[in-house]
Amino acid sequence: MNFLLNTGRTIRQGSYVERKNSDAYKGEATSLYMHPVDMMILEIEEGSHVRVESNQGDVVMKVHPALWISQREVFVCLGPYANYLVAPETHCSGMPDFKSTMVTITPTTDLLVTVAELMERCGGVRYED
Amino acid sequence: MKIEDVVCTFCGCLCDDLVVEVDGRRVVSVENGCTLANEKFMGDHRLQSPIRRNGKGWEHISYDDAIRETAEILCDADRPILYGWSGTHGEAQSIGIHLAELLGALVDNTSTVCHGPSILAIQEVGHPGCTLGQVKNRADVVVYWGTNPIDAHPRHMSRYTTFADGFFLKEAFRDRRLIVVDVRKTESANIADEFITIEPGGDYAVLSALRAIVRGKREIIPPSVSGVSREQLFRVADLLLSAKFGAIFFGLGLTMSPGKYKNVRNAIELTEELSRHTKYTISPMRGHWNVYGSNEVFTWITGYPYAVDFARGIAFYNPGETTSVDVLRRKECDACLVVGSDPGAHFPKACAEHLARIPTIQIDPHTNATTHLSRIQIPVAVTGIDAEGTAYRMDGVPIRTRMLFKGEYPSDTEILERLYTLVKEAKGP
Amino acid sequence: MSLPIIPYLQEIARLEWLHKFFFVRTAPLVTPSYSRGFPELTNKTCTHALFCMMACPAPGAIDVIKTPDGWEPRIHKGHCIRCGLCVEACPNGVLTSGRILESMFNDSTRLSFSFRIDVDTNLCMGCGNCAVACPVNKLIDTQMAYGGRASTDQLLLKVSDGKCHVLHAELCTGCKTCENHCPNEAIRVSRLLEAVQIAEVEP
Amino acid sequence: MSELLVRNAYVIDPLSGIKGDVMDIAIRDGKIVEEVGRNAEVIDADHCLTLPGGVDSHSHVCGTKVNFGRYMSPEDMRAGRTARKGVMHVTSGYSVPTTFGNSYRYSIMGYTTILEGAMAPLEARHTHEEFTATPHQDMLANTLFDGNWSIMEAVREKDVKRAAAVVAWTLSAVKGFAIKLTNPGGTEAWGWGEDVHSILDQVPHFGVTPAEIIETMIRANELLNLPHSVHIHCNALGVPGNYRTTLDTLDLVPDLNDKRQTLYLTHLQFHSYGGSTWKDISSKSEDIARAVNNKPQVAIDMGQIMFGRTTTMTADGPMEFKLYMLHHNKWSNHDVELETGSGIIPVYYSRKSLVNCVMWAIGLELALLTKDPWQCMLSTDNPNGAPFVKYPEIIALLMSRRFRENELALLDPRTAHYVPLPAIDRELDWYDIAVMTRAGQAKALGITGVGKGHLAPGAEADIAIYPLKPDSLDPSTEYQQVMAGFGKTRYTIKRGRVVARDGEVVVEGANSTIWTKAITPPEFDLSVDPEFVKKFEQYYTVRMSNYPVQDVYLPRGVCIATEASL
Repeated sequence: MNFLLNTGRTIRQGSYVERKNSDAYKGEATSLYMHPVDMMILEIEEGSHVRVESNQGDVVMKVHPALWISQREVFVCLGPYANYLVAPETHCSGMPDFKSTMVTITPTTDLLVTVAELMERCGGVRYED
Repeated sequence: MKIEDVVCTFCGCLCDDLVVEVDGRRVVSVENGCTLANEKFMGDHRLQSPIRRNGKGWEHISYDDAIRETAEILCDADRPILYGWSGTHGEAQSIGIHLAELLGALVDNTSTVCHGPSILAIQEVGHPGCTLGQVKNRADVVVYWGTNPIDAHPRHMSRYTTFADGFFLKEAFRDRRLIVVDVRKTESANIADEFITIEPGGDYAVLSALRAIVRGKREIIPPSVSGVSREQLFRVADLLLSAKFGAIFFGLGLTMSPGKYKNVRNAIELTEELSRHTKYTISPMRGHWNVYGSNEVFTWITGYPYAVDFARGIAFYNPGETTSVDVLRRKECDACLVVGSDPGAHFPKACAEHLARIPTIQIDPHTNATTHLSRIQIPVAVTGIDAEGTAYRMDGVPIRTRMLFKGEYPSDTEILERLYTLVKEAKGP
Repeated sequence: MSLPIIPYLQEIARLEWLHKFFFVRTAPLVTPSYSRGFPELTNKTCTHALFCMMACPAPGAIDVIKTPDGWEPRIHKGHCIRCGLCVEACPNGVLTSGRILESMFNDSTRLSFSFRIDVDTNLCMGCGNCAVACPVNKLIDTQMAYGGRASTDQLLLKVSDGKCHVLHAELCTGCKTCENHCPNEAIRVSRLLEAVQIAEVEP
Repeated sequence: MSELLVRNAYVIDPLSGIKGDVMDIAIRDGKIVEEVGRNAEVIDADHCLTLPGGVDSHSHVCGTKVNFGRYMSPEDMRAGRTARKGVMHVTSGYSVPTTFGNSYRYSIMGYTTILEGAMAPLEARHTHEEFTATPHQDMLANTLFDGNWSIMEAVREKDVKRAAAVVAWTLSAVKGFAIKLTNPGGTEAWGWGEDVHSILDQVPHFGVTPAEIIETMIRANELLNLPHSVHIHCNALGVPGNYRTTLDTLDLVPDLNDKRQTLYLTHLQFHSYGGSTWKDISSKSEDIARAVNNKPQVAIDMGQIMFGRTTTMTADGPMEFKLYMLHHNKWSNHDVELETGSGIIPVYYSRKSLVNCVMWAIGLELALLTKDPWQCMLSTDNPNGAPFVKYPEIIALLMSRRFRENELALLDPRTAHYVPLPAIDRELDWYDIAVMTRAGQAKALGITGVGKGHLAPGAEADIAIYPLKPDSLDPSTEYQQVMAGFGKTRYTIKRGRVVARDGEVVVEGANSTIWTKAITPPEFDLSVDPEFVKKFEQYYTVRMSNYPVQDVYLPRGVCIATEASL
């Protein structure tokens, strides 16, 4: 099912911003907020995992119902997970389309990845303290 | 020991009225600060010492080695980029720009993925703004457009706008009208007198409609504009015009949505249109505590607020070409120094992939997403806690942050000065 | 079709019934002395204490409005459920209904109010809207109203450690300003009512 | 100990009474001395014109609005770019150059001291940061008080001493130099989108008039014994017919100080307009100059405009909005809580615009009609009338009638009907120019005592040696050489060190910031005054303890302390 991905700040994302490798940050940055009707159509429950895919790649997130978002739109706080889906095209403005990426969402049983794992997928080497 | 009037170095509000209790090198409690401030001061997740990637693992190295190796990487690079700067103080930013000048590097700050489009709009039509106290003391209509201050700038409303009493408003929240415009019903929208829900990508059209109404052209407005009814548009325009002093604040809802800088341009022109009838000001909600400072320092040294390329010897500025995301997307740069920001988390995937490909060095107190992409990370003191320096609030008011205690980490300024000296020696006179 | 009507007519036309119908004598309807009618004014001076409004469980049933002669409670009958709490709550006996005032006087009882403020620390983000808007805070520390800088701990609400804290719940007057201006329903005000002996209230 | 000897200099040093003598100047450790030892480094001036370092008494080079002028104008940045070279940093910009651009270009023109014309106290830290990045000049900051609430309240209470106390606290807190009033009262009115239109208009909500503000501040300034006088940008700037407001303002000025003027009126060209609309605007320079000539207690600067592109920026927010309504290019505005405002718009002064031609003539007329050069400084209100790099051209225009005639011939032909310039024969001489570009400024600013604007022993060794030989050069005809010569010194010496030579900057530079501190009796200490403290607790958005500019921002601060007569 296709959705418009919107991203933005949340207070929890801000709170954990200096602990990006913590479970708390992972939990917030992989939280995908979706209208309950869309959840019904996708036949998923709160807490279900979904695969979110754009033309850039795909990443697993966890669904939360939210009435403050319209149907066919989803919201994920800004961060590496959301940006994994965003194209680097800026239309000569320097600014990618952070708030208007088209994504396809399908239910999955795959696990969430950590920030370190996600960065490894980008070619990095995980650092653990 | 309790320290009064501490400056919070989290968001662009730069609140300077915190009371922080310190016990040796530890913050014990924070008063008056929001959740974000509390996390900032109480957080204790520093990287202990410089680290270097070593094949498939990491090793701790000395500061001397880390700085020397960084200087070598930067000197060897043909097209280095120095990115970030919003999370550090002005003095460090200043050295960073001179370092870029010396290297012939490209230097950019986080505005590039934040209010860069606002800057482009301002360069087209200007910026009628004011300091936040002007809003607090006078504004009877406050508009938040495409911004959710409750999450991003929690104290903005209680300290500067809707709830704070001022000289001409003794019962602020009763006397002020609050308008929130967004594509989703945010927390900020919950307490608005008027909430306008716009279809995604519809900001430009709604702004144009309001401009037309303010110009007296009500008859041309269709029944619905981007999901907003004509009746609501009329009501909002009347509310805007009824102000003695109106203040518009806008956020990434305008700069990141389709239309980007044209949205902001339209919002500024609405402000200008309203200024012909009554007093109006408009201000961007700047995110990082010192992102505006990076624009200021960049500007007085190079002439441009961000995206400055020294490759030609002169300062060259062409957003869309010299902006970080574009440079990384084109896989153009061959080394990157990141200071006070986290492009790994905040750039699109393709950019993160290029950062992993080239030698990336990060100067930051904490590990973050960029850490995993880097070759070297050098931990530094946190400005506002164990380092001090100048910061510019979102409205351009410069405030000196405080050092609460002398810690064991060097400041950004110290690291960058050493780096500058090494590069200067290597490059010769 | 006409057949079923006949028994009815026969029934109605019975003499006994007609007699009862036209000449019956029952006791007139009176309001029992224990019943609670709509509250009425006693002509005592209203001091705008607003206890009546705070006590009232029915939304929109009572207002205290300013008249040329001073403050005056006004009952909106469509909303009033005649519980009498406002009569009991008023410290000045401005309202009456049935024997409530009288029995309160006889029994020396009064309603005592207190308010409980609950902050959900999971939701609270320390924005300070509540603490800045709070009219009680404003009286105690003017700086609070001008931007949320606390200069005393004698406040009703104060933000510390990133969350709103209730320091002196006993100061709350139940106005619910905080609740109304919280962006995410993190703060709730609840009313606690109890009947107490007057001696306890005014020692 | 470093020693330098400048030999064979053709010196004009008006403050020392030297009007053109060939002599040697001895320098030791940054100061001028009677003589130096045999091993001193020698510079041969070769009979070239040698003046004290230039002093600009009104220029906008550093601070919030200047930087915003850069920020919003990439087109201006592109118009003046130089690459990093030797000790010179990259520079950008034409009308609002980067700080290093300003510093190098001033230095190459022989200027060593600059007063920033307008600093909002709340944003003073920004101005000082940019001062540090303007390394070749000693800097001073005029501090804005035009819409200051505490001042207006004191004015309403007719309490001159309290006004003085507010000034004393503020100047010392923000490390400012002098009192600046920009459209007094008008910037507060602009907080509501309004303006004041004469010196007798009421300021909304404060119950005071511009005239009362000006009079009170003049007296407060003298109570504090500050080196400079009140520095005013009059009300009604740029409005046809505004010369009446200017004359009214001049009428307010008492003569209270025997060392310097009592009021400094800046960029008076913008305040000398007759007529009633843009269609019948005319020059009233004669009326203004007559008033100035009759009042030795005032000093003015020209505010000359020069044709071409520039950026206007001022604390006068309402004026910039009016100007924007004329130009429709782009407009920035920045109101500062409890204090002042500001506005910025780019402009193009055109020879094809009659209004611009009249403005151009007025500036020159003011300089030529003011009899005493000590009363009229050369300025463009950089960059409002033109960027300061136009100073050499203005000097040439003032020194050569022929040059003026040649220029007039290029203007809108109707110009001559509206201005007296074609009838003015006066040509200024080298001495007049020396007064109008350094000695007069230093005297007007009251900084001769810290060694500025002259070359007597004890003075700071700030010296400009121009490739001009007054003995053999006729400025009246050879004005092109005059222009070229004033544009590029042979040597600019700053505190005894050669900083620029033949158009090249040769050292990194290390400036000073000069600020004033009036010492007041304890009963006038506002840091413990309840009313004053309340302003910070309730109305400012910055805490009182975070407001003052910390010493770290003035690595080489020079404090002029005075004893207040309170």
